Amino acid sequence: MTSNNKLFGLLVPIISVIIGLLAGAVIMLLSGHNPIKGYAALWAGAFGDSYTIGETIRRTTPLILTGLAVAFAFKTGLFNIGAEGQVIVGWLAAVWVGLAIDAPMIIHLPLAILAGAMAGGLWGFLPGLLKAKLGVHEVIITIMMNYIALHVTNAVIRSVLTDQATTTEAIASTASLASPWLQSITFYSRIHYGILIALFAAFVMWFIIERTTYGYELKSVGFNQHASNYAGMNVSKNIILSMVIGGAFAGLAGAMEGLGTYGTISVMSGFTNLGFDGIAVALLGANNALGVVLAGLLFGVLKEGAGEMPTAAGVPTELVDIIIALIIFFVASSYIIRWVLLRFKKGER
Amino acid sequence: MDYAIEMLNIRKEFPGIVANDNITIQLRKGEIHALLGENGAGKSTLMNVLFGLYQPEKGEIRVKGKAVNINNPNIANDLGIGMVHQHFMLVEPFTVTQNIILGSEPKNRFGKIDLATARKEIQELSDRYGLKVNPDAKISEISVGMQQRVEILKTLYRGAEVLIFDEPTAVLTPQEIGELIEIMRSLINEGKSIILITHKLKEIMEVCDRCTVIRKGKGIGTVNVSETNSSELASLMVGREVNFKTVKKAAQPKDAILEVKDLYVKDARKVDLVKGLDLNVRSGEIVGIAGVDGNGQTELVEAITGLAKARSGTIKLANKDITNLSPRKITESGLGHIPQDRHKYGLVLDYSIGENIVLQTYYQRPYSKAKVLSYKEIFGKAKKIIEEYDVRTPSVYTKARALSGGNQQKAIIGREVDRSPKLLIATQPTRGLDVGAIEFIHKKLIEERDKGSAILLVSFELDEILNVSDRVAVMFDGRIVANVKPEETTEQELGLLMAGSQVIKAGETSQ
Amino acid sequence: TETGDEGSEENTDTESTDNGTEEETASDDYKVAMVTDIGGVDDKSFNQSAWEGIKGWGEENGLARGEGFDYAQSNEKADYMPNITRFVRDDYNLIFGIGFELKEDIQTAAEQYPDTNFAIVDDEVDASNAVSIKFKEHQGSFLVGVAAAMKTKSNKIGFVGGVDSPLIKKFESGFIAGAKSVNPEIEVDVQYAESFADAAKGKLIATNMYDSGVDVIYHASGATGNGVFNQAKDIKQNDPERELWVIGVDRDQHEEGAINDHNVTLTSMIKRVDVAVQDVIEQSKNGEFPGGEMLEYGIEEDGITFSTVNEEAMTEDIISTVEEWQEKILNGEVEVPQTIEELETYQESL
Amino acid sequence: MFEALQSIIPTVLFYSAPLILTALGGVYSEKSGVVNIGLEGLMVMGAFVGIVFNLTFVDIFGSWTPWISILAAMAVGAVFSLIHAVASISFYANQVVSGVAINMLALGIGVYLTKVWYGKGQTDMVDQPFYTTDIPVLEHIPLIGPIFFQGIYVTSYIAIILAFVAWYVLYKTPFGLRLRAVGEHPMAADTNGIKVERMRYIAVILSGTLGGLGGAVFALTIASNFSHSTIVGQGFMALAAVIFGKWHPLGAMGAALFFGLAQSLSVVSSGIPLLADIPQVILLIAPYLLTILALAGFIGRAEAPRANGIPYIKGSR
Ligand SMILES: Nc1ncnc2c1ncn2[C@@H]1O[C@H](COP(=O)(O)OP(=O)(O)OP(=O)(O)O)[C@@H](O)[C@H]1O
Ligand SMILES: Nc1ncnc2c1ncn2[C@@H]1O[C@H](COP(=O)(O)OP(=O)(O)OP(=O)(O)O)[C@@H](O)[C@H]1O
Ligand SMILES: [Mg+2]
Ligand SMILES: [Mg+2]
Repeated sequence: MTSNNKLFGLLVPIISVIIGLLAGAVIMLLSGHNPIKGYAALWAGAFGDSYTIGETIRRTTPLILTGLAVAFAFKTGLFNIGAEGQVIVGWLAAVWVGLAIDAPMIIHLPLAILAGAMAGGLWGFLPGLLKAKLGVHEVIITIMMNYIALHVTNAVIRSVLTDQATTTEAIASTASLASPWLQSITFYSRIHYGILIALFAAFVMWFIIERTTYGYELKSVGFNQHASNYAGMNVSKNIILSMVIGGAFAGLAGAMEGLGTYGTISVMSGFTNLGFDGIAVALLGANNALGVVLAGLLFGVLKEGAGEMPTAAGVPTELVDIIIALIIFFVASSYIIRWVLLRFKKGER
Repeated sequence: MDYAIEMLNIRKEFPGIVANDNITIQLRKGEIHALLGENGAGKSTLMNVLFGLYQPEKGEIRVKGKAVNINNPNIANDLGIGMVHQHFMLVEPFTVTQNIILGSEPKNRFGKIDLATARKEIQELSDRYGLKVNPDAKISEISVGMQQRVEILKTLYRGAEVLIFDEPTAVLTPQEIGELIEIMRSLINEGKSIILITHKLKEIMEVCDRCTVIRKGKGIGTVNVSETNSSELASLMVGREVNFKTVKKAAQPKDAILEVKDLYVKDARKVDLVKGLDLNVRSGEIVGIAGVDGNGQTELVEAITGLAKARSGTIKLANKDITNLSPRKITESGLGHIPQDRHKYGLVLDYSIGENIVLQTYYQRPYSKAKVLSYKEIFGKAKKIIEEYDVRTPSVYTKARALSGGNQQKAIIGREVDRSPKLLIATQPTRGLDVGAIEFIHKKLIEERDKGSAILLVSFELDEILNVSDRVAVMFDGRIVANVKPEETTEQELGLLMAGSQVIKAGETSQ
Repeated sequence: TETGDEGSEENTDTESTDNGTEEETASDDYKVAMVTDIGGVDDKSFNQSAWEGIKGWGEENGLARGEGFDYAQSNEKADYMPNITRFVRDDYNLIFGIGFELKEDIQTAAEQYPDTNFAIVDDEVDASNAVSIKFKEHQGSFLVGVAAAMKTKSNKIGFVGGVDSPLIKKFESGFIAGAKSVNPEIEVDVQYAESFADAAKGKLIATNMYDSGVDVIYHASGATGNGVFNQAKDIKQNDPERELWVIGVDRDQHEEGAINDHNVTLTSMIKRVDVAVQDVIEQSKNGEFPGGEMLEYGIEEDGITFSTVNEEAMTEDIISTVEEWQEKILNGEVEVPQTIEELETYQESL
Repeated sequence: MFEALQSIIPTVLFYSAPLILTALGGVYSEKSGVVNIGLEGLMVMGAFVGIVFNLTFVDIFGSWTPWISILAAMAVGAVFSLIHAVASISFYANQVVSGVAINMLALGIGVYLTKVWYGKGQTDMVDQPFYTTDIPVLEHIPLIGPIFFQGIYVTSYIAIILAFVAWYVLYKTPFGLRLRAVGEHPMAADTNGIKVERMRYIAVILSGTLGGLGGAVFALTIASNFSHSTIVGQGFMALAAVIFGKWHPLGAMGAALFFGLAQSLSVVSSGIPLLADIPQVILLIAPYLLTILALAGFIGRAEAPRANGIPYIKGSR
């Protein structure tokens, strides 16, 4: 029974991805494109050479982190739509420290990363606090906090970090995650050491949730607040903690962009979408750490590969969004896939 | 013979289990027919089949002699079958009227619900059968007893001729049970027929005409109640002899463990429900709190356990002041608590049984070291408790949700008792359980007493209170109004005390 | 019918790219590409104009998209670099980055790929193999400011900016300077939407401005401007007699202003990115790539003009006054301010 | 004061109308127990269809085009929401997951088809959007007339009327009683003979219809064209309005109007000399801060329908 379950657990996402890609092929055919050419371009765009592989990894990095941010909150029964805002403030804080402080790398870089995580955590703290103490729904507060993050960050960039400019100076090299060595072996892609941080963060999430008393409490509160209270857990504290840790993961995603990919922060005229994509990554990854890493990678591959599709095959990049959406549907509807699989197995006997 | 309903050779399977295996039950017109069986025997399943919620794999259902196919509750309604479910099917934010008319609402010209007509009809029905309800009250604001009357009205409103009651008395106070029995009798007088599921043999003996017994999904047979007795029914059901009278030695009370002085507690609506209560429980004794639901028992227990704040007064546990400490601090001071609502408070249903076993102790050695959990220790412990307390579960890794109520309750008791608490509070510990399970739990409580724990038993079952307690404290209107010895009192006397009739005299004795 | 046309165009695009992927393009051909910012190639603004320039050049030289010239669309900030690099690896000789948002990426790419030539539009980069193309938007804004001042009856005009940034401040300063040059008493209401894509905000601002008596609004706000046009047209629809105007930006936005028999687009500040782009392509093809330089296209270089399409609104009178000021700018008599500080000094000098 | 109102109220109404409509859709869906994070996607679909239909058929329908366009958008929105319905009702999908997928799918399809059909990332502007009008008779009511009935989009009134209709339907009719019952306690509804799945399907389709309408109204009153940035966050604001309004149609309308008012005030304030010294950023974040303050201050705890987000699987507990 359990081995059967594990098998299904693996089969369902794989089948979903396959159906999603098939559906994408049908859409390409219907709109007059050549699906083989389209997918060849997608493949080349994601894995074509060392450069694209580097870029794919770079793109995956923040997606894993925002996926973790959303997944972590979900574990405690909270819906963190605010990863977007947490990314932005994390990015700002990391770059700020990267610019403002003069220190050797061994201090500067960790400090900048920590600043990003803390800023994101702070942005998660308020919705957590309001939820825990006043019962205000975290979904609205986090949506509002996204807009506040956007506008406040822009204001800080303009009036504090620069003199009315739209982009800051580049951060000090002592705070940079970028690696000339990694870049040189990937034809100057923007791959940076952030992927290690993302993977480490996934490990941390797994460890907290599955192996520590903190995780035990967080999950318990997510499942049943009354019973958790009865058992002597501090429900409010756990709600806040969950939002703070989730926020910190998202803040880290921002730090990856600020310290790794760009080395700067610019005035934004809209959201980065990293946070919103994080929701999809978390859900596709079934809210567990390994799942999030794999889902983040899938997202990264599809999104990076999509860039090659218009030039090489004339297919609009949005095809990939359609495919991803369909994959999510199929995974979400795993009930029906399981049902079909069971039918299939019975038929065999 | 004139049968209202016949269920013949019904078979119903769930994945991996046969819940009903070739069961036959025939309901005569105008009778109250008991359906008896252990927890998980398949009673609810059988009735859900009759009500159209489940489709049987095999068998035939006849209504007034005609074979029918009931594949959804609408058809059951049309055939005049109504069911009062084990877990109430009421929409909490709705009013009584809304709940009753839901699904067959009277309308006026503008497509608007015609509340006036509905209210009138409900009033008429409730007058006719003596079902006192307030049509405009919200479900969330009325007592469990009234909720049940609403359920009955729902079936009558739909013109039910046959009523199924699935464990209606498990959640009622003795007074309410009395009222329900009256209602059932008046239903019969009006020509209805009733199937009654209950674990309380006394009730079967009191009101039922015949009784069908099932065991582990199989039909054992049907007997005339007038030709049998409780112990025969019990052994039919369990398949062995059952002891009714709990055997125990006289209590050896020692030091005071729980001391409550002049306690005041407010409820969610900010009204004092505990009003200057004094209570002592000593080690080695079981004190039963008898009282009608709503007289402050819940608030008292919540205040002692730290789930609610005491407005004033003191609570001491083994000479330590625990007033308004956090639940964790109180638990650590030596409290064990079997909560009234096992699904809401007792268990995290989505955690495995093993994880539930350490719900209060996960952060202590050996279950965790430096905040890191040791699943080996956790599941090891869980396996021991499962064996010792006879919790029937496929494994310790099974989710608590998948266990039957009785087994969930055994797991909770195992968990609470295993910590060897100085004070064990058991609230309604046997609600909804079959006689076998009840026997087991009572035995465990007494064992624990004999090991030197102080035990506070809160129950609406006078039987249970009288059987298990060494001393009975009667609670009325937020105070303990009398302390009596179980062997020196009767149910009648207790009933009067609980109704507050001897407040002044009892007030003297309680000092 | 329009849909059909577009469809067939798409088909030809596809086919041409089919050939393009064959990889075997002769290396002696000069290949030019551009990377859009998130506005996209058909943003009715500088991306579109730049693409028209490149396409015009390509078609003149008998090339097809994918064979000798191409563009890459960026959907988000993260796309810029991969898009640039893709063209580098496909051996394009000259790669344009359109918009100040691509500044850092063009800078980095220029350093990483010294054998490829780059150009950034609307900002400056510092590399010997990269040229910076800027426009004197302040000049054009000055001219439309003059037109606005001539047109207004209420002596209240408005400016709607996209995101508050040095670039948009250039528009704002020039516009105010132009208006005040005609009439120092004129009031200019300035609001920023903080987005280039928030039509609702644009409409809110425009409603507020027109209600408070503003009768000419100059917008430099991308799709946010849709809301401005929308509001102007709505008022016009209800009250055809009411005189109110929008001044377009970057391209001629005459089409956006059409409402029944009227057109609310007074004029547009036109930025000829196509001219600049073609100019740079020609230079570099002839081996005179202006690497390391900063080219500024203004009125003099035909990089900045204003539109006179709306003949009804842009009367002879207005045109001739605008042209007078244009002359003054050309002969150096007027130095158009580019920042708010410069604007203040300029206003004092009036 | 009077003039200020006369200028603010109409802006509040046009800004809020799409949010009201979409939020009403959200209320229907969530009242029936189906969480709808996909409101954003439904709006995208509505905006896309509204614009494309308008551009394509303007020659045929003339000045009726915007009206027929919103009907088309409602129809497509309804069909599109079926995906969410099938996934979350029949296939027991996690409703949040399905909603997120709806959002991605709608934007993907909208922009993909725009590119395939028009060969570019955004459509042209429509020639026949909605225009404001004065409401006959009512506009002449002293004081009230000029504020509420002059220069108003009819669609704004439709939104407000539909909010009252939704209130009537949900709280006064048998249909509404059943729909709410299904969202609170589906098994109770089931035992009363109500078809839980069918009620939920209807509710989700209503949310698709209203979301499509909301998106189309936004496109045809405010944006005038369709691109990837036409609907950015309005659906999430509508979701916020659903929760802010405590899952009540009139509450959701109030919340949407509150958002509109806050936005309008932030624009108006920057023109008021007294407030001119306030940093721009404060005005920009004011609408969002006000919402948080309102929730924390006096709106407080909101209880979602009890069965919201839980698939109903017959015969399970
Ligand atoms: N929904 C279900 N899915 C799977 N199995 C079920 C389901 N409901 C009941 N069962 C199985 O059917 C058996 C009978 O359950 P049922 O609820 O009818 O017992 P019961 O006699 O009503 O018990 P109780 O006295 O506790 O109410 C159970 O042991 C269980 O294994
Ligand atoms: N969804 C389900 N899947 C599998 N088994 C189930 C399910 N629901 C109920 N059961 C089984 O049905 C049996 C009886 O369940 P039920 O909840 O009726 O127990 P109970 O003792 O009556 O509890 P309660 O205290 O709720 O009355 C249990 O053995 C349980 O395993
Ligand atoms: Mg049962
Ligand atoms: Mg039971």
